[in-house]
Amino acid sequence: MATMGIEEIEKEIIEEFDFFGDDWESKYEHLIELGKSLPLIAAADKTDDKIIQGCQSRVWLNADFDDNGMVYTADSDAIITKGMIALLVRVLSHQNPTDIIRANLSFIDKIGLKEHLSPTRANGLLSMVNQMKKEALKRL
Amino acid sequence: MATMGIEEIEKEIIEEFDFFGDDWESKYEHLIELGKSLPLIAAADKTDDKIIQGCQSRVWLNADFDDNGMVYTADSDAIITKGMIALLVRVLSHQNPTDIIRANLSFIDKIGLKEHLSPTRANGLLSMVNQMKKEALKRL
Amino acid sequence: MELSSIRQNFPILGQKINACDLVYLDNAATTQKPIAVINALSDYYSHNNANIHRGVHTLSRRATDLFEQARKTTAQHFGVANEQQIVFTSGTTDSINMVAQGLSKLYLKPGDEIILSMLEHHSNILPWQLWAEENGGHLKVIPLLADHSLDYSAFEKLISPKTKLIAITHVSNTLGLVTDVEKIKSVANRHNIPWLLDGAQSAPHMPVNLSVLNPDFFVCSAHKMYGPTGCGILYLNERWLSELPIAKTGGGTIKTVSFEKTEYVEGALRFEPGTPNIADVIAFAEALKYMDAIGMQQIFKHESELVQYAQTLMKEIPEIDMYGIHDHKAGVISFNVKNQHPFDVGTLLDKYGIALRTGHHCTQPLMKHLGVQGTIRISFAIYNSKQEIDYFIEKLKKVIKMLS
Amino acid sequence: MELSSIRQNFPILGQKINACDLVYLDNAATTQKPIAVINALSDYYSHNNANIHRGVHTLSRRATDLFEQARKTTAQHFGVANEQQIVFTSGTTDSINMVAQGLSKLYLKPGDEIILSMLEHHSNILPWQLWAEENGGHLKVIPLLADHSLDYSAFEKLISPKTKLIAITHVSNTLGLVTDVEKIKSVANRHNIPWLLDGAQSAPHMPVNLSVLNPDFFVCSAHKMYGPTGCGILYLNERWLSELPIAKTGGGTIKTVSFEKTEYVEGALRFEPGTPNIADVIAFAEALKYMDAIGMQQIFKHESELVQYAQTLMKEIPEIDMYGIHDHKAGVISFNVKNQHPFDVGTLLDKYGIALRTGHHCTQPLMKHLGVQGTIRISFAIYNSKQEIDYFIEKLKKVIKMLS
Ligand SMILES: Cc1ncc(COP(=O)(O)O)c(C=O)c1O
Ligand SMILES: Cc1ncc(COP(=O)(O)O)c(C=O)c1O
Repeated sequence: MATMGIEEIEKEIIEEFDFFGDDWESKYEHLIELGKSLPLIAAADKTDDKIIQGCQSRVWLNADFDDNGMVYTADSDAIITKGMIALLVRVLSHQNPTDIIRANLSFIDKIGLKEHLSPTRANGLLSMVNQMKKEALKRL
Repeated sequence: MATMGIEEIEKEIIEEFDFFGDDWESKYEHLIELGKSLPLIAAADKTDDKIIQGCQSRVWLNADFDDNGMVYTADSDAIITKGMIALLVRVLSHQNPTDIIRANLSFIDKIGLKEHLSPTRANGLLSMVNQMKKEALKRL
Repeated sequence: MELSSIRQNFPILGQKINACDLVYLDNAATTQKPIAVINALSDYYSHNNANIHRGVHTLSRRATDLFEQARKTTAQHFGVANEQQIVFTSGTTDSINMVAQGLSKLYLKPGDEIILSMLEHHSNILPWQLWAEENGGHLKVIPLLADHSLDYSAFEKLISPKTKLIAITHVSNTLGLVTDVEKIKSVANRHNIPWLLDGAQSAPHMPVNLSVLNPDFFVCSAHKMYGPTGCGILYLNERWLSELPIAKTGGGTIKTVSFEKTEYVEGALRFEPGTPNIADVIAFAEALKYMDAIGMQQIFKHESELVQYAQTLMKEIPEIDMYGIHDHKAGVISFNVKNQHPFDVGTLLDKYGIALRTGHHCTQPLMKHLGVQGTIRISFAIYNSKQEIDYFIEKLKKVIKMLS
Repeated sequence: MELSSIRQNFPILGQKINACDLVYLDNAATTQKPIAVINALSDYYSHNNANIHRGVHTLSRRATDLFEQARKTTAQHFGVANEQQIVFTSGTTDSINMVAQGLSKLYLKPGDEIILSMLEHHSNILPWQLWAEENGGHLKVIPLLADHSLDYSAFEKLISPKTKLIAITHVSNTLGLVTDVEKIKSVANRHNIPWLLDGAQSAPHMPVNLSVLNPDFFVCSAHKMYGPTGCGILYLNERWLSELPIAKTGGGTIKTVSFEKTEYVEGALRFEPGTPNIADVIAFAEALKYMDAIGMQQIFKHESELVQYAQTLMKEIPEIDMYGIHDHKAGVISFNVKNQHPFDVGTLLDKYGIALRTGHHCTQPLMKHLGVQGTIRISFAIYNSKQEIDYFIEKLKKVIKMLS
């Protein structure tokens, strides 16, 4: 298991972003950095059947399970989406399935990036979250 | 030929209706009377091919030509339409074709019944006027 | 809500027609719009207008959210859990055509039969007739009883192994008679025949819970429900949501397109090619909220009282023939003045500020059955009052006198 | 008219997005609406709303007059003498589907060919593809030259005895390139082949005189022309006005109906079954009047200047790839930032209040041809200014820096 629980990590991220205050430019620069530093998904896992189709940016998700809980790797062709993915992976990886299913991920709202999880957003992130939860459900 | 010209008869009708002032009820009662007194079209002339289809009330028109000019007889299944027809027949019968084609029939506006000649009106009167002029055109 | 306060929500009702107060009794043709609906349009265009789906910018996201929220509001209003079953169209006629065109592609075969009723509006006849003419199909017509209601036992006898669809009006737009949907449904279910319910005249007047009625298709028009023109819905059950072939296609309905092959999306968007009527869909949701705030049960009760009240008064006018008198009606009364043309009666009543409809009401087969060229129709909405009916009756008597 | 006074006609343009002034450069998706159009809707619903045609009461007559007057205004705007050739639809996509469905009934036969171009919008591909798939037809595609303009000599070689229709965009919604209509027309006429012109992106930006162009069909959408959503037109020449089989039918299109046989009216109403989108048609006429008051020539000139201005500035940004650079364009520029996803660029520019579109723009075949997943598109309207372009360029450079 992760040394920190979901809400603890969320809190950490909120503090991290609070640092930028209202300066959305820095916030997005940070997000872009996170996106760039996201560990790559194994090429073998970046296949069409793992694709989550947003209208515009595509998202690949791979989910595994080990002693530490769920192991997610993911990728996107858009860097901002990738930054969001990095946050989600950080929060949900190595957590146990039950916690993942229950997670409401309110940090996304609190760091001012809620729009990216909007159901009508063209980036496939919401579908990714749903897919992450579905994978966790399989491991219950 | 008629003893009076088109505009003279129009003027007569305008005076006749002026008598009622703003009292539209009496005006319509008069129109209904006129409708009732319209000489009947010959049954043989009230055939489907002489029908002018308004969406709601139907109009039959028969046109002839003699030494006195055009001879119109007409009918409708709606009495208000028939009253309007009576006015039109009175104005245009026994007139010569050229005058008929040129007539702008402004009396209809002046006696406050213009709406009945609106192109989007469901009573077929405008089509009747056009048909009357077309028949006159044939006799030029 | 008080009636007087309801009237104030409708700007048009304050109008004078020919120096008389407007008495609008043509609601079955189209209803008037509350200020909430009118404002929804201005608000949308003044603050949120953008093309929807696929947009990354703020306005586009806002417009998309409003549009998809409208779909949810509509689904809720009709008791539908999966909002994808609500497809926005340009109106009832458009919806029926989409079903007819779609079904005729794969499902309907030459020789098949469709059952309609003698009460149908042309919009629920012509699309099926077109199919029948082009594909060697047949239309069977449920006849009427002496009181002009559907002959349900004759209906059951029309069913044959070739019956592939029952398409029936929920409420007759000419007579206001309400179809016994349970009877239709039980026969349809027993014989496993899909059925379409034309709700153009029911949705404005009564609670309609589609998860209870459970038709295969349900259609209605926003403009008859206090909403804008140019907007309507097609409800499909789960089966047809995935199985109905698309007849109309274009941008927005696809996953991938090449000149060789196209892959379509699933759900409602599959049936909404091109830029939808965004503003009107959003305004329509406001109309539904407006009706729900009053309560559909309340609306039905109010309008039923008006029908009873008017029917009773009209029965006492000897010069009048009424059609389809009934206790259970949805806001509509059709009648004629003996020996008078409907057009004359309508024209004169208009002079008194009374708006009603005359003619065949797009139900010519029913006119033929009644043996008339047309009728005079008054139809009610939530803003109509007994005083208006009194005024109507008074002027109707006057007009009868003028004409005779 | 001065630009500054034009901007004041559009309430939405005063808005702040993310604390920045809204810079709306997504006009090819949909334009914003002048107050005259917004007011036309409120006015209609507050004073004149009724169902049209066949009505005897004052409101119905008023609404009918306004609606039919809108048809005349539209006909005049497009230089059409007989306003019956203007059919109101729910938009370009709807119009093209009506043509495709109609033609496939009698005119198009198995084995027939239709010529499109590589520039087409999905809405001018899918309806034809559906026909082709269902009826064994074939689509031939005019290829592009190196500068992304149509290869007209290749076009002529596509013509065969089986070619039954040419359906082509007047202006590419993705690249802004303007089709040489005279070339299309002369080939079409020489071989006596009907042709359809998709004017969704030309009608908003340039004078379009249909009696000069003289296509068989012309289609466009009100919402891209400062008008409301849910409304568009289908222009048919005299031949097709009488010959195009109807695919959609219902109330209002008929002379007489019985279950056995229906007789249809002639003219535009034949193609307008059901209650039309009355309010939006009337508001659309206001949009046309608004454009005519400025002058279509003036609009084209202004937007061309903006395109030239923006293209020149963008050429100097080394990180940018532009597609379809040309002197003669209709208000659209498509580009990409090297190594960046359009979605990222669009998302960040939105933060600065800049609304533009990213993605495939419903032209996936063109995307494939360009070898990209999508592009970033800016598109202009009469209210855009050089200052806005300066601001856009400044922020674009900033975003490029942020992303790299
Ligand atoms: C060239 C072209 N054709 C057709 C369409 C479809 O128009 P609508 O979505 O209004 O039906 C568009 C709109 O994006 C377009 O740009
Ligand atoms: C029962 C019924 N069906 C269908 C329609 C057609 O609706 P619309 O004209 O809105 O398409 C109507 C409208 O008059 C109706 O009353």
